[in-house]
Order: sequence, then structure tokens, then C-alpha cells
Amino acid sequence: MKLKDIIQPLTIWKRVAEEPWTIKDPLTERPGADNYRGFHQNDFAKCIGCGSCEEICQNAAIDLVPVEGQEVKDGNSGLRPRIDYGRCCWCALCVDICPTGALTMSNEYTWIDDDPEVFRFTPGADKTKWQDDEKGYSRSEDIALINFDRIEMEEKAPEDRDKSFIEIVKGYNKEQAMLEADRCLECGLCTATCPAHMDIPAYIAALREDNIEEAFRILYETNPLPEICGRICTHKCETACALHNNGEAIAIRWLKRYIADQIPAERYKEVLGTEHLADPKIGHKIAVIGAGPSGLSAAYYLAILGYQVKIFEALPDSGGMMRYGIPEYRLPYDQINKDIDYIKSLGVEIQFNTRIGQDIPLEDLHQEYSAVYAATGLHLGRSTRIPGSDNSEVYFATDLLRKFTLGQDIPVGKKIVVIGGGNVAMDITRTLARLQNQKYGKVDITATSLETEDIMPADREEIVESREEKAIIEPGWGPQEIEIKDGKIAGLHLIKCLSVFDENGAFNPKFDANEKKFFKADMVVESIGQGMDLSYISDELKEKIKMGPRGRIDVNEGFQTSVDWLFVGGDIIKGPDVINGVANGHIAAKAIDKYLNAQKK
Amino acid sequence: MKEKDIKIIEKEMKLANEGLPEMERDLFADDRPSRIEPLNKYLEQFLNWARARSLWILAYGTGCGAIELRPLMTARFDAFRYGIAGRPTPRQANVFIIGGYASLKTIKRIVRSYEQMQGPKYVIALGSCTINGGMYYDSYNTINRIDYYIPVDIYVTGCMPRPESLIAGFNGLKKKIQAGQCDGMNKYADNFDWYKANQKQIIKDWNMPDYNW
Amino acid sequence: MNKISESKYKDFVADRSKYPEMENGKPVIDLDSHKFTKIWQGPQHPGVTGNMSVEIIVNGDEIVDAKTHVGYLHRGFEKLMERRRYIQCFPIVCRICVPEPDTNEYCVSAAMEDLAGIVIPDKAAWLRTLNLEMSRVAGFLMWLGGQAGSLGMGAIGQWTVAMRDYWLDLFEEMTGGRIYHMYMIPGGVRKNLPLGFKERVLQTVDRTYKLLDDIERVFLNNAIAKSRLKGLGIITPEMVSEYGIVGPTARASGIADDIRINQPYLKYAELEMKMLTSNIGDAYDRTELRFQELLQSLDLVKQILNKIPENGEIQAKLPNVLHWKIPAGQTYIKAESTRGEHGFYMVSDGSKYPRRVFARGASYTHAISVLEKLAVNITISDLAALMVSLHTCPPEIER
Amino acid sequence: MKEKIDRLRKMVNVLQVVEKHPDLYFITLEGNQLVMALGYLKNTLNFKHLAFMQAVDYLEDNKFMLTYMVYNYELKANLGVNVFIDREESSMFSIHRLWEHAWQYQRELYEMFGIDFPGSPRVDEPFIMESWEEMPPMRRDFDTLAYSQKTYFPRPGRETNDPKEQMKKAKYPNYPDSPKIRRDDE
Repeated sequence: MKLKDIIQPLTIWKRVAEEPWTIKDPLTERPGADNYRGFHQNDFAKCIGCGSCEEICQNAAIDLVPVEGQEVKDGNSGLRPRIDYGRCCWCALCVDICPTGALTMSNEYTWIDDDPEVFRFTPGADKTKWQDDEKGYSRSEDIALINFDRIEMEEKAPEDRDKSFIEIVKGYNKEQAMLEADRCLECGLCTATCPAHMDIPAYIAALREDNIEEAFRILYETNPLPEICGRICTHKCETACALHNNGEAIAIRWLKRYIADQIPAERYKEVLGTEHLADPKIGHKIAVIGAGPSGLSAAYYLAILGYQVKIFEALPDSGGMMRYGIPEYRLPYDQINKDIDYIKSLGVEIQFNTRIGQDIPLEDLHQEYSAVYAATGLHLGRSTRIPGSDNSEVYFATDLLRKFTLGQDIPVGKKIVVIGGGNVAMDITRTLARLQNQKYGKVDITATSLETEDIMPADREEIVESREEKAIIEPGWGPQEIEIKDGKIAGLHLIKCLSVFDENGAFNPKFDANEKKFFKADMVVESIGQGMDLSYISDELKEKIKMGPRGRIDVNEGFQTSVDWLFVGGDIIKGPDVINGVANGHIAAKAIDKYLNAQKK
Repeated sequence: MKEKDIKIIEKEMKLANEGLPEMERDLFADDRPSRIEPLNKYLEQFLNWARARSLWILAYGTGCGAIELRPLMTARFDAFRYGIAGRPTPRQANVFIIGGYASLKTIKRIVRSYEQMQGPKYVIALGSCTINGGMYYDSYNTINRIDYYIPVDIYVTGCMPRPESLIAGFNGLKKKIQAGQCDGMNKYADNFDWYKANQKQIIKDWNMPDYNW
Repeated sequence: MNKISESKYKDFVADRSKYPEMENGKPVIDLDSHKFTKIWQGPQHPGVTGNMSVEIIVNGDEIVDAKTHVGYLHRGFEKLMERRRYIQCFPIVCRICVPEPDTNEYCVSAAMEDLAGIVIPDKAAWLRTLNLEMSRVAGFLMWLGGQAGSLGMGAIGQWTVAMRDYWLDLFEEMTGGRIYHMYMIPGGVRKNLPLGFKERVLQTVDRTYKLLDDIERVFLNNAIAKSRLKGLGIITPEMVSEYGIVGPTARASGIADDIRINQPYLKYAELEMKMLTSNIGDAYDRTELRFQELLQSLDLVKQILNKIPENGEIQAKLPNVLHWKIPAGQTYIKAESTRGEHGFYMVSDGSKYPRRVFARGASYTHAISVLEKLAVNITISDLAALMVSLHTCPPEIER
Repeated sequence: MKEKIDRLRKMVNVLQVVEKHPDLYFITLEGNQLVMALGYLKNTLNFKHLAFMQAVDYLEDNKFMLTYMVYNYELKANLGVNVFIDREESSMFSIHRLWEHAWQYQRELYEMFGIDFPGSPRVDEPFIMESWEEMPPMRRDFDTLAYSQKTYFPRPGRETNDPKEQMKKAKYPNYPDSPKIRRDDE
């Protein structure tokens, strides 16, 4: 032992007068750090109740509970996370994964109580003193546990596609589809928004597990036209996607297409387990009018229920608007055939070139068939009725598209104006642009709509692609007059449209007459919506059928009219779009089944 | 009441100490815990005032929570100034801090240490694990709720609760003591059989006396 | 022990080989002879490092046999991880070692990245290195207080634990958590450094230097510490590999094995550091070596702060973590914690959940085999000092 | 490293070699040659440090995989040695004579997996668990959540809702399920 070792420790006495380290009042002096992971906060304005927080919580601390005042809306389940502080470990994974950024943490950290039951609360709904604290943990922009960016879809370059009608979208390859499917959070918010309530998370999950056949079966549970819907569906589901709030929604439509593309037509029956169905055995025969999406959907579900179904179609081929309204570059005919051929292979008969009402009276069908499902669609063009619209060079978009598909010659002007901002308007614009390209080697077509670009009803990509194909889109103008010179069209006069809908959301456009525009043109196409043609229903029958507002037929939940054997659905009731038609067909098929079963008893 | 009946009742009131081998049974008492009844009102108030000012905690770090006891008891937070001190043995302590999860092996020691503490005694439970299992809710070796085995007076949330939370917990306990509402110990005496049954349900080899005062 | 009395250690070792009688290399202990008493030290005992217990048999105050009992903190992490998704494993592992959680976080995240083939961005690697080194500082400070406290020098414990608290403040700022940081998420880290963080770390480093300067005088050069720690629990170089001893405990016996230098991970290859070893291997040597390592860690923190790039990604792109699958494989990731080699062995089977995760705590053997051997022939009062000098951390033993 | 494994090959039958990293190899050996191989690795090839030994339960193959992680101070490299043993009558040769601390791992494996190591000191003493009566908990067929819920009184009052089901209840409760495909025998 050295003396130094005894003396040296004593030198510490020099610190005796230093300021103590002790915190005077720890309860008030020490707020948590700026990004401290304290107690939870939830911003109800952002929260959509997707349940990702519940899903990622490794302690099973989060429950989703309904909260008063939070309604169920499209893309919002109305449920809110309820956190059990008897489980939570403050890891903030729930905050990191929250797709909307609603869930955050304050830097408050003190909560004592003598009752263990109170440590369970719904941030945002239950009053807490930290709900509005600004400091605390929130998801850093630099990290992401989920991927907000969609896998880009490859398309043909504009210069490769603007002359022909080959399909533009290439479709995902396996790797891309897997990556896209991987982004799904499996919250299931999309299912409610889809008119057909397809089980989207389930088929995406099956795809992710590389189980294409299972995914395909899930598709057919609610939608017998996956190839078609996988291409041209209006994909309302994608607007409800949880990722849509902060990034790009899952490409649900393209994934559906990918799944359907993977199964070759000859394997359909094997995969779906319907090999035995070719010969229906249940006695009832059912007639379906119109081989469009709704008719086909109803026919499919009736067929797998074992009914003998016959479809009557006025046109020479099946598909309705899908074939005669949508150009081939969006929906190739072989894909339509793939879906429809499968339905036919289940024993569904289609009689073409037969117009009910003209060739066979509707009442006659009832003699032979136990029930009739009429899904005749909207095929009549609607006119703007502005001066000059009665000119022979003014056409309806639907007529042109139908004629073009039928192989007839359609007029192609050198300078064309299309009136309308919906998908049909884009379809005719791009079809005519291609024909102009083929005929004259250049494009000169303008599409104009009342709605400004942000509220144009057409799909965003349609507008973008039209522009890529050198068509001019001029949104926000109201057509006034088609100028006619010497019986020929000279052009279209327009005025600025200020708003389309009034405060109540009703169609009531307002214009600014001072701001004018004039498009030179030698051909005008009107595409401002379609009307239904109910002339096949005889007057006698019409009296029996209860009609609803605006000339629509009144139907019950199961699309049954007041004439009990007649079911009506599709675009003439709801829509217009394919997926609503499919949904209607599905519901009607089940309703017909129920109706016939009830009759039996 | 006949003398015989009294004897039977007395016998029923005795604990069997079944976990102990025959020769050791005599070494341990077989009395049940008894309630501590408040004394005369003013005296009790004074006692509560005094009790609230000398919280001596048992230095038994039963789980992660022990890690924050060290900062609490050292220079930075210096809990000694609030009358909080650590004691090495249960006999000298009157506050038991359950530091989070309690494993099967620990809960046995917790019960025994708790029973050895002199009344009036208080329990502070830290963290999620004591409330509903916390992150070990699915573990085969940790209990989910401490209040099934010993009575708890104050819960402090957090994982881990910071020393500041702990100080807040102590303040809450003090208030409760001063108001004379800390009756965890009496609860234990009143529901002794229930607690014992819960304890024995998970502690399979009960090789200790039933009550260990 | 016979060997020791003739070797270079003989100056330090008291001859305590009288009891008990040995028979075939095993002590003859007859409890009924009343020569021996069995005592449990722990789990409820201020002198044990955490919640463990040592069952000792004493003769007088000399320990003749010791058995370590663990399991008081067993939560079954490995089982729990088998039913948690990969991302969900990362917040729970830090609970495996409470004083120094970051090593666990790093190992489990790195194991996932290794199996999934993810390379973390440069800046994330730097931030992880900083976090690990800071946690080593905090861990050493905690240990230093414990070592002094085990000799009855409570004041030093007061200083170091309070100083550690200043480091915890830094962690809180950096990661959002005080004790459990949950910072090293698979793929990178969760947050960038806050503004002005570097300066605050440097201030704390300086403050720590000042404190360590005091402690060196008060504790390391203290006659009491020297006389009690010297010769206590000597670990010979042969014992190191026989008993799986790692870290500073092994280095104090002259085994030059530091994972940061020998198998550098993260950014340690870019830092200047030298292997610290010593050659006697008693408790005092270990204490001094750890003290030097603490100084070295402070120096590393300063180096890292100078080298962290200003900009850059902090997280590599992960697949959607809700259904993250890792291809089948196995890996072993290790890191140098304050106690030594801390490793995670992870086996994946291509599903969403790990097949098996095993956490190799550095003190797994220190607290059991080694302690049981070294505790023999020392006095009860030295047992606590010995335990702390082996730097045992019970939660990482039983997990 | 390769050279060392080649030397090992001369001694024992090496079934598989995986290079995970230049300083981390995994080899698979036959169970009955394990002790010899480990002895050779330790004494001749200088893999002196046993970092750990552990088991992995492959329930579906009815096998346990034992992993011995050894480390060479000179090479600065780890070598993982895997052997597969039968799960039903799981037993393995003890290596407590090779490393003084190996008995700890063997005792843990005996308790947590039920793998026996005959001859290993204190192998059947309880290690971590106390009064454990169920099957060894680390076996994959032991359901820890079910056991916890059965035994430890989880606090009642928790209930959760699935967003998808909630929206169905609120928005389209009557939407038909997909019709079942008619079978011939119906």
C-alpha cells in the first residue's frame, strides 16, 4: 500500500463547493425531448381506421373500436385505434406505419392511477391533456415501413401506338406484380367501395403468396369478367386505398389483370372447378336480355347455380358496350372473348342479332322462361341541342364507336371537335385521332368539356394519354353553337364555364359569356352521355311496371321490378360502368334464384 | 358458543402450511394476515402524515423497472429528499416497487417478500407489464396482472416509466396514504384465500409457508 | 489454484486452500457437520448485479462452493420472436439487456438485413456506430458505479449513474427513448440527428472526462480498492477459451480479441483505435481495463461525430414490413458490448416469422461457470465485487 | 478457412459447406462424428472459443438442428457446425469435456427443448424455469399464447373490429356471397 493511494482520493474534496447536479423539481422541469415517444395522439381528420397500427403492434395493444361521430365512409371504416397501456411498449411502430400520418405521439409521459382499468383509451376521442401537444414523435420523412410509390406500368410509347389499335398497356410482369402486391396493407377499405365488393385484399394476398390459382378463384367469386375489369374498370377502389392518402394507391386494377392473364383460357374450368357444369340440370330456364357486362354476370352466376341461361343480343357479337363502346387499344377483343367464352362454356347460350321487342316480344319470353333479366344498357346518344347540332356532320360518339367495331366505315374529318369530358369522349377522341393519323398522317382533334380538368369525369391516365397522342384537350368550356356554312360545319363556338354544379351538387352550369372561344372544325362529335332505350317494353307491360324518377324503372334490392318475373339491371339502373353492371348481375342472379326457390315452395 | 366450536373455528382460521415438510411446519407461524384497523381519528391522521413522509422501498429489482430506480436514488433525481429511501430487507421496508414483468420464478419471491414486509405496506406497480402483461402478454413465463397476486396501490404507466413518472407515482401514493385510502394490505387480509388460490395456481411447487409474516 | 500460488499471481493471492477437503477434485461438503453454512445471496439482495442469486456454502466467511441460479428474468424472448413478424422482433429485443439495449437492436436488425441481403446506407451505418458507442459509454458508467459500490464506495455510484443520466438525455434526444431506444430499425435508423446534437454530445464527453479524472484518483488509485480488488478472481489466459470468456474480461487476461478491431462491423474499420489488453487478469486489472475502454469509447464518440456525413439516406428500402418474408438461411451477427461478444444467431425459413433467434449474451458464462469457479475460496464480502468485476447482466443470461 | 475445412474433411464426413461471409462459415456434419470433429476443430485447427451451442426445432421434418458456433482467434473467423438429430428421442453426445462451459448450454437445451446430453454435469437440474410442468417451452408445438391466456388471467374487456367487416356491416350487409358452384349430386 502506497501513501499516494491513501492521499489521492482525498483530493476530491475540492468539488465540495460545486453546484449540485440534482434537478430541483423533476415533475415540471423535465419535459420529454422534442421527439420523445410519449403518449399517443390521433388526428381524427386524418385517421381512416385502416387498422395498420393494430396489425403491426407486436403487443396486441391496439383494438379498433367504433367511435361516436366517426362515420363509415368510402375509404374510412369509422373505426379508431384504442390503445391498451397495459400492453403498449412505446416502440412507435404504429406511428411509423400509419399510412395517413394521423397517429403520433406527444412528449407527455406521466400517467398514474390506482385503477388498472383506466389505462385503455382511444386517442382523439377520449379527452387527454396531451391530445393537442405539438412536440413528440411522428414518422420521419426519411424512413418508410411501407412503400408509397406505385410500380410504374409500362406502356407503348405514343409514337408506337398512335396509328394502330394494339393494346397500349403492357401489363405487369411477375416481378412487378409481386412488388406491387407487396405494398398492400390488407386493410380492406377498398372492398366496400368496389361496387361488386370484390375481396381485393384476399386476392392480392394470394398473389403475393404466389398462389395465382387461388387469387383467380377469389376474383370469380364476385366478378366473372376479370380480364375485362382488369383493363377498363373505373377502379373506384383505388381512391379508397389507404395509401392513396399519402402516396399512390395500389394498382388494384393492374393486379387483377395480371392474375387473369396468368391463367390460360383452357385452364379456366380446371382452376375454377366447374368442369362438371356444361350440362345444367335444374329445370328452370332463364332469359337474359343483352350480352353486356351485367347480362353476362347474371348469366354466369345463374349458370353456376345450375340454371339454363339464354342471352338474347341485338348486335352480332357479345360484350355490349365493352366491345362496341371501348376501343380495342384499351380492351382487345381476344380478352373480351376469353372471359365470355368461359361463361359460354358453362352452358350459357347467346342468340345474336335478336332484338327483344322487335324480333321477339318481351312477354313471349316469359312463356318459355321462368324469369327474365333485362340489362339492355345505354346505347342512345344524347345531344347538346345547341344550334347546328342537327347537322349531318354532327355525330354521337357511341354510334361512331359501334359502327367502327362493326367494321363499317365511319367518317373522319380533317379537323374534329369532340364535346364531352368523360371516358367515352376520350375513347372517341383517341379512336378518331388514330384514324386521322392513318388517313391524313397527322392529328387534328380537340376535345372540350364543361368541367375543368380537375373534375373531368374521365380517368386521369386517359387525359394524359390522349395528350400524348397529340389530341388537344380543352376543359372548362361550354358549347354554344355549331357554325354552319353552306351546309357544312365551320366550327364550334364556346364560352367559359365557371362552375358545373351548384351548391347542392346538382347539375347547373354557370357561364361567363364574355370569354369566348372558337374551334374550327369540319366534324363535331357529341359525347355528353347516353340515354336508355326502353322501347322493347310493350306499353301494356309498361303500365304494370312501377317507374321511378327520371324515367328509370323502379326495382327492389334484388333488381326485381313490380312485375315479378322481370328483373332489370345494369347501366339502366345504376352506373354507367362495367363493375356496377357486374355487381347488378350478381345480385340479380341471387335474387332470381331466391325468387324461383320461393315459387317452388 | 361452545368451547368445541371455538376450537374448530380457530383451527379453520389456521393455515395448513402444506407446502412445508412436516418438521419445518413448526418453524413458521400458521396465523392468517390480519387487518390493520385505523386508530382514533386524529391519531390516524397524524400517523398517515408521518407514513407518507417515510417511504422506504424494498431494494428488490424485480424486472426492467429496477434500472430507473438507480437514477431515481442517485444524485440527479435524489429521491432521498422526498423521504424515499432504499432498504435492503423487507423487514425495514414499507413500499414494494414491482419493476415491470414478473416471471414465474420471481412472483414466488415477490409474494414472499411482500408478506414479510411490515404493515402498513404499499405496492407501486411500474409499467405496462403489471397492468395487462405488456409486451410479454403471450409469454409462458411472465404473469399478466400483478393485482391477482398482491394488491397494488398505484400504477405508473410507461415502458420503462421515467424517474419523473416514478416521482409522480410516489406523490400519488403519498396523497393516497394521507387521505387514508391505502388499504391494499387490508385487502390482502380480507381476500387472503383468493390471493392464495391465484398464487398457488401458477406456483406449482409451493414449498414455502402459506403466510410469512 | 495450486498453480497460481507458484506463478506470477502469487503476490496477489491469499492462501485459502485449507477448506474444504478435496476428494477427486471435488470439495467434501457435509452440511450436517455444522462446519458449513448455506446462504443465498439474491435475488432480493442489494449486492447482486440484477435479479439473480448465488447459492453459496461458506465456512466462516470463506466460500467453499457456489452455484448460480438464474431465470428470475426469463421472458422467453426467443419463443416470443418465433411468433412475431420480423419487424416486430426489433422493438422487443432491446429488453434483453437493460443497461445497454442498443447492441441487441443492432444485432437483430443486422441479422435480418444479412439474411435478406439488405445493405444499409452509409449515414445509417455511422449513426448506428454512434449509437452503439454511446451505449457502451452509458453501460460502462453504470458498471463503474456498481464496481465502486460493491466496495462500499457509494458516492462514486452516485456520480456515475447521474453522469449516465446525461448520456440518457442525449439518447432521448437522438432516438426518442430514454432507456429503450428502439432506434436501429431494420434497414437503417429511425431519425436523423437533431440540430445542435453534436455540440451537446461533445459537452457531455468533456464533462465525462472530468468526472473520470476524479474517479481515477478516488477509485482506481484508492488504497482500499487496490487492496480488495487485486488478486480477486484471477482469470488465466487458458481459462478464457475453456470458459468462453469474452470482452474486457478476456482482454484483461491478455487475449487480444475485440470484435470491433478483429472483425470490424459498421464503421469501426474507419475509426482509429487500438486493442487494449492487460496481463494479470484479476478484478483490479479488469476494472482498470474497462476504465481505459471507457476512455477509448469517449474518444471514439468524438471521432464518429467528426466523421458522420451531413446528408444521406438513413434507411434502405424495405419491402412492406407487414408481410416481409426473409429467404431461408442462418447467420450469426456479433457486436462488442461492454461485456464482450454479444451475438444473435438467426435462422429463417422463408416465412414471415423467424424460425429461431438466439441471443448470445456476453455474460452467459461469466455469471455461471466462471463465477462458480472464481467464487470458491474468496470471502462473502468479496463476492459482490467479483460479480461486478465479471460484469454480469442477468437478463441476457436467461433472456 | 477453406483450408481448415478441407483438413476437417479428411477427418469426418462434411455433408455441406455454406459460406455466409468470408469470416462466417456453416458446415453440416453427421451426428455421430460431431464430438470428434469439434475436438479436432478445437485442438488442432485452433477453433478454441465456443461462442454458443443451440438447437433449432424443425417440427415438420421431425428433427432438431444443433448449432455449435466456434471461433478461431488467429483466423478471426466463426464456424457454425450444424448437426441434425432425431426429434422424438432427442439425445446428443455431451461436449462438456471439450469446453468447461458447455454444460450450461446443454442444461439449457435439456430444459428448453428436451434434448438429453447423457453425462453432462447437472443436466437435469432446473436451470431457468421453476416448477414447470408443461412440455419444454421452446419446442415449436408449445403454444405460448394459449398457455399464457389459460394461466395468467389476461385483463378482460378487449374487443376489436375488422375494418373490412365493419364496413360490410355498415354499407352492404345484404350483398350476396358468391353462389356455391352446383355439384352434380345436389
